[in-house]
Amino acid sequence: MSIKNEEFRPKIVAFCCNWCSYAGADLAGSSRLAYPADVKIIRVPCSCRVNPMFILRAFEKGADGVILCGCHPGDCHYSTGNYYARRRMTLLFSMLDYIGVENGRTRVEWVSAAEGVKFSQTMNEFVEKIRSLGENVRLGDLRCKN
Amino acid sequence: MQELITRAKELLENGTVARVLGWKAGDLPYNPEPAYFTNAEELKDFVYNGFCGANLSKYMIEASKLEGKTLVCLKPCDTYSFNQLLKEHRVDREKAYIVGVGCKGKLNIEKVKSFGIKGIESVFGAEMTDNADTLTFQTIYGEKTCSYAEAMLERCHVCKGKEHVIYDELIGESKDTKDAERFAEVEKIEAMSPEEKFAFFQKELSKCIRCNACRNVCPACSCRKCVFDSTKFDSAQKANVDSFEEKMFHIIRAFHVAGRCTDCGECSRVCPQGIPLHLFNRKFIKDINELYGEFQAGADAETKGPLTNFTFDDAEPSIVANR
Amino acid sequence: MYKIAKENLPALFQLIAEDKELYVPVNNGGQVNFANWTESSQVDLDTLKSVKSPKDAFFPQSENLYTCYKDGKKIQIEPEELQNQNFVVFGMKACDVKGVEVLDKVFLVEPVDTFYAARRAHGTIVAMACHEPEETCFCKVFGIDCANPVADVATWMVEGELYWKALTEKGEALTAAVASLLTDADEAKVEEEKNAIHAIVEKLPYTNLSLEGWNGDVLSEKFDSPVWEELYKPCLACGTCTFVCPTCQCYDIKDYDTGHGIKRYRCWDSCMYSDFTMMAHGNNRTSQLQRFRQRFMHKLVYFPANNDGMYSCVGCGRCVEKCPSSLNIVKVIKAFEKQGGDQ
Amino acid sequence: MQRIGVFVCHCGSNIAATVDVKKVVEMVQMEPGVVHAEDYQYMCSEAGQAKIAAAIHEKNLTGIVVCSCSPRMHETTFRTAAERAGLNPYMVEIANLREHCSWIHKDMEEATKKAVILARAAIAKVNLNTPLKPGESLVTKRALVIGGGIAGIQTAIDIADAGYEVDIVEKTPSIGGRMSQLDKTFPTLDCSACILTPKMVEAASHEKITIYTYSEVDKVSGFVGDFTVDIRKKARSVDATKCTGCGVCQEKCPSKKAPSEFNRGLNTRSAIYTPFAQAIPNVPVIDRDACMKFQTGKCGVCEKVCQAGAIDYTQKDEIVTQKYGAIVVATGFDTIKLDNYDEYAYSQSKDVITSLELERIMNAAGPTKGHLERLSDGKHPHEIVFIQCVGSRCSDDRGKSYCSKICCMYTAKHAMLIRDKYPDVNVTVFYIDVRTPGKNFDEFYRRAVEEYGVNYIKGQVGKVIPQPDGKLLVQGSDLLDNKQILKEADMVVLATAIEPEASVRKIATMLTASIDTNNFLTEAHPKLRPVESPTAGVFLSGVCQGPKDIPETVAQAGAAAVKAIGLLAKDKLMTNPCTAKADELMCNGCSTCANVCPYGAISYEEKEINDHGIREVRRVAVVNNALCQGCGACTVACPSGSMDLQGFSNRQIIAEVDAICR
Repeated sequence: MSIKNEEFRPKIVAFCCNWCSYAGADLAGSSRLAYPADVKIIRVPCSCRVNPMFILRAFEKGADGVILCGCHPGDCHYSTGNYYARRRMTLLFSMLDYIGVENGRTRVEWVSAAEGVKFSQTMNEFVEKIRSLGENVRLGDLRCKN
Repeated sequence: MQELITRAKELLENGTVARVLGWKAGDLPYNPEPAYFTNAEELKDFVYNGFCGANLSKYMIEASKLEGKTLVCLKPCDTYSFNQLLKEHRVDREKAYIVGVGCKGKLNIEKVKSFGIKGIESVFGAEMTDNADTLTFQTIYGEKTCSYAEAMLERCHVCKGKEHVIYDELIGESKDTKDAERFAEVEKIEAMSPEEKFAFFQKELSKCIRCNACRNVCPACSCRKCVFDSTKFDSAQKANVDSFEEKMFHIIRAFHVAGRCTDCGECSRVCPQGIPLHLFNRKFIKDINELYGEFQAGADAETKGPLTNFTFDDAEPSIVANR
Repeated sequence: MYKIAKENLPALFQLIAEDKELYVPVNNGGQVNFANWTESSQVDLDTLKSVKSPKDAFFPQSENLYTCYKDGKKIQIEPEELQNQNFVVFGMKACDVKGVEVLDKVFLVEPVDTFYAARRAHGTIVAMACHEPEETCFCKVFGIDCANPVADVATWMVEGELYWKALTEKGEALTAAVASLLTDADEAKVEEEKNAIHAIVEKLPYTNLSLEGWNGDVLSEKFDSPVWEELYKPCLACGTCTFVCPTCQCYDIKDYDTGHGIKRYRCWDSCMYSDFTMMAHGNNRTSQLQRFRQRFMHKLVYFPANNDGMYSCVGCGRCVEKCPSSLNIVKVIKAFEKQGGDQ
Repeated sequence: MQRIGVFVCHCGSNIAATVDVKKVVEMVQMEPGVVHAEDYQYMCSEAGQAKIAAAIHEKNLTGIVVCSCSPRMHETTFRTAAERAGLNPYMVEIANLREHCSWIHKDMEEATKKAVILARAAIAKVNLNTPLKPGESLVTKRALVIGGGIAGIQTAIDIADAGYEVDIVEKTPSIGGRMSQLDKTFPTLDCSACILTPKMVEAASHEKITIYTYSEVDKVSGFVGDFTVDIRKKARSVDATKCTGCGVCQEKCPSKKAPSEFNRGLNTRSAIYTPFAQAIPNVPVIDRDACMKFQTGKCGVCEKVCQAGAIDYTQKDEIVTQKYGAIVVATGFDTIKLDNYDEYAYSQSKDVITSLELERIMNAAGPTKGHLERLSDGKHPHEIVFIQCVGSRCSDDRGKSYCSKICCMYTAKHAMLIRDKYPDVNVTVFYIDVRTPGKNFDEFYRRAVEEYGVNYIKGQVGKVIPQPDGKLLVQGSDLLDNKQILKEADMVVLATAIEPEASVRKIATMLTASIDTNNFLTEAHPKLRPVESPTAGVFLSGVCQGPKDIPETVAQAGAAAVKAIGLLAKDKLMTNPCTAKADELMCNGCSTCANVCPYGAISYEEKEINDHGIREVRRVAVVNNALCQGCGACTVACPSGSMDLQGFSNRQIIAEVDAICR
């Protein structure tokens, strides 16, 4: 099944914590649970390593969606990292919503190392959502748009 | 004002303080500047009136490095900023002699001018002792008046209260100026459709000239080196072009001060383009209050800030889409 | 001399915009700035001063110089096109026009700044006399007559009519192009207006500001003065004064990675910024005192030293209005005056 | 500028079948800094590693990118290879072309495009890598074993035999665990207590082993080699140093109504009790909720009868703080609650029991003294039905999706034992599949069928209906004969699914060890590191990691012990050099970073800073590299960005973002 050229192919950045979600993505891989190639994963030690600037940077440079995956609350390898990430992202997402960025371009999902299925499902859903939202025009730098 | 000058002289003379940080009369009736005074002679130029809007707490970062104590005049809202700086070890309590000065609302000369008042030669009604409801301007184009309240800075309409949260002594009376809801403007925007929100902020932010006045005046933006000036993030700066940079700058600036911003309103006061920058900070404050419990930065110098804290059952980020 | 009724100005703008870009003062969200005219623009000719000076019509806040594209491991360079379309800046004030003259001294001397030169060549300035000067104005100090702007076309707004007088060939050409909308007028009303303006100017608080002692020969004396030590202290090191100034011409050149290539652009910079002229070893001005001093020394000493006594301040008063700490060039001049008097 | 080499692995056909590796090699050569690119069948092989080493030497590479499988698989392999070739190991980045690309995509063109982007991101990152040097930390030569069942006991003995101190923390009053509740064990039918008790005694008497029973882990801090653990010794109300274990107190205790945990609540025990006769330590515990002295203040019989004066009503919980180099989790399992399976009438009839309850009934020390009888009326049963997979292999969320693994075998055991001892009893087993993959397992099952005449029916039971006469009507189906079956039984035994002991969640959180959706602890690698948790220094023993029988548990317990011994044998550990670092020139000294640091690794110093010639004493953040674990929380909290994470720096991550988005 090949993808038609005219179809909108979003650029999606997925930040995954090393201990749970990156491993969850590995499990999705070894279980051959497909999700669209639009998703590119960046490995970070913990969800709390993700600076809101990274997320805005991705949008600036042309990303259409950014998702952050970390260990489930309570299961953080570093005990508390995802709790900080949760507050940071909640506030950031709320701000993006406030300035008129479409809801759904950003997402946080807790995915454990054992949840390959959830990882794949989440990515499929997210890509679907971003496809329905279309190209990110509100947060990109025009200079990158050609 | 006289009481303030007398007391300042006293403290300078008895050696309690080495200098006084207050406001010096400007060459126009409405532009006093922050200034240091070291003797009685210099204090002749000391003023404290309705145009002394500047928050002096940030100057205490530098003043904390000087020999001896600095008498600093802080309005009620400025004391929150001082507390916050204290919490962040940016100012030295031992180096400050805080005189909490009364406040009857501070004036916004841009507002006055927007009423068509120009060519101003003198102003009546802006002195602390005046207690005036009306400001009278002698101008080249004749006498003009406007209501004191209408000429106030936005922040004074949503005043946090006239209590000083930290001080060594208090001088001067205050007057309640709150006549609007702090979050009303934010709520108005929240109620808009995404398209309207985007149009609103696009219009406001397109005015930004990246002069950094908002950042440099902000007591919470006290970093030795701002991320937008450093190479640590490869974040381009200065190019006020093409839609994105201002957004990045203002969102990140608001985020960096989230949980630390006392809502002192200086950013909006100094913006040469009149961008209501407080709407960013106040949105974060509102969210923090609603999601993590009421929090007023600078109310004390000890409580953990909301972004360096958490509870096990905090709201998930998905709440944003579901609200 | 010609005139056109105020209510016909939209037609005039329409006509000019047919084959030229047109910049006019536009009210956007309560702030008036020069902007590209469109039919929906809220043109504001009554506000005396735009927030930013209109210098960005010739020297934009940010402009691309060239773009590098990668071709394998090779790099291709594509220069940005120079301005090649004619444009009109309508409604500049005498001080701002003088500001452009200051910029000319910087950008049109060898090596000529081709981007700037192209814009100057294609731009026609329609200046407007200042109907009601304000207390922050001090252009007279620099020998500028705000009642008599010197540009391609000078105009006066008197009693709902815009009086129009071409002063240069470019001005004549523009006049010819819009002749259909202009009617002949006599100068009596304009002379009256000029007199009224002059009378107001005499009443302005800064009109008699003295520049005595400020010239290209006082470098060391002024540079070493202890006055700076006290003066700079309220300065927040923001760039407001530089960015609203009609004569500040410093810029930075930076690269932006678009992902498809590198755009090398220049953008206004401010000598007030801590990273201004940052070099590999660090910064040559390490304190705010030095940075603050630089700005005023440049305007009042270094620039006249290199440009036959021409100051790079035109007395527009924008910095007086916009400085968050109420610092400005007038206070600097006065501080030295006071110090001189004290001695 | 770095000189980067890119090595694209085919991984046999795992990558190469979906990703055009030649194309990747061609494309990455366009990237800035890349001076070498090649592909090879198996980069992780010796030959592949030799290629990397050769390129490092020949091309003077300063950094390499390996496009291969997950870094969680072979990052260490390639780092070591680079180090052997003289390159700093942290100049290596992995682009995950297998798990994150070739295995999940089918379209070659698309997968190749993505592979190039992933490689590009890794190249962009390695361009900004700097050599890092690990620090060292000391290893505390003591291990903690959480859980005193057979897994914990075996692990403790093995570690102690290697000469290291071991502490066992067991939350019940005695070690022994589930195995002590079993009657006989499959496939040999030897008596569980007979083989367990000597192990318990061995552990208790081992000079290197300290046992904390009736104790729980309260708090864990620190990291591999240097954990600090608070153990809560719950108040026993009996002074263990004085108690002689005579048992008089239990005999005389007037309050005998508490359900016996050991007998699964099938009978009762006294308020002061030892769970079973062979308990270790043989020191009773007062169940304060059941004790009249504690509830009403009136009683005190035990104190009066205790000749040793060991009863101490004032005893309080005690916290013991101890340092450990390694921690082994051996928390074991429990059977699931049957609330979701009411169709089997467990809550309605006393004669519907779980297999573990049957173990107690069959046991001589059990509630029926080993006589097989109905709990409702004490009558001898004639017809017993076993129902398999109750809550196991469940496709909906009523039960567990996994196979509990032990049920087929213990049911065969039970059936055989019953038929052996009571030939008059008919035994029927309803099963989905009979799974017997183990040494002598299938033979065992066949004996049950062939020698003992156990009636195995392939099919599920829909319902168990208690009849007015006390019988149980079992409605099932026979899939082989394709017919409905109605069977009257005297007893029904449910092969109830097992699940991890509930307390494991809390323990996992304390240890920051990950847990899967079924609450089993996750292993570092499902095949290659099955007894290690992803959290360094934490090892897994027994059923806490997944269902297993006794021999497997003992084998895993030994393996976990070996891993722990391997760690304890080291004097020093290399610490992760990817730690936070503050830029002193930019640091505000504001303490925000320290506020979010989970390890207390950040402190502040008043330090003279030379800021481009301006000398100033400033308060600046200092990171303790031994404590910092590299989560990066501080880097985001820091408003000026002066705090950065080595190996995952702001610029590195931004470079990856840019590379992906372009």
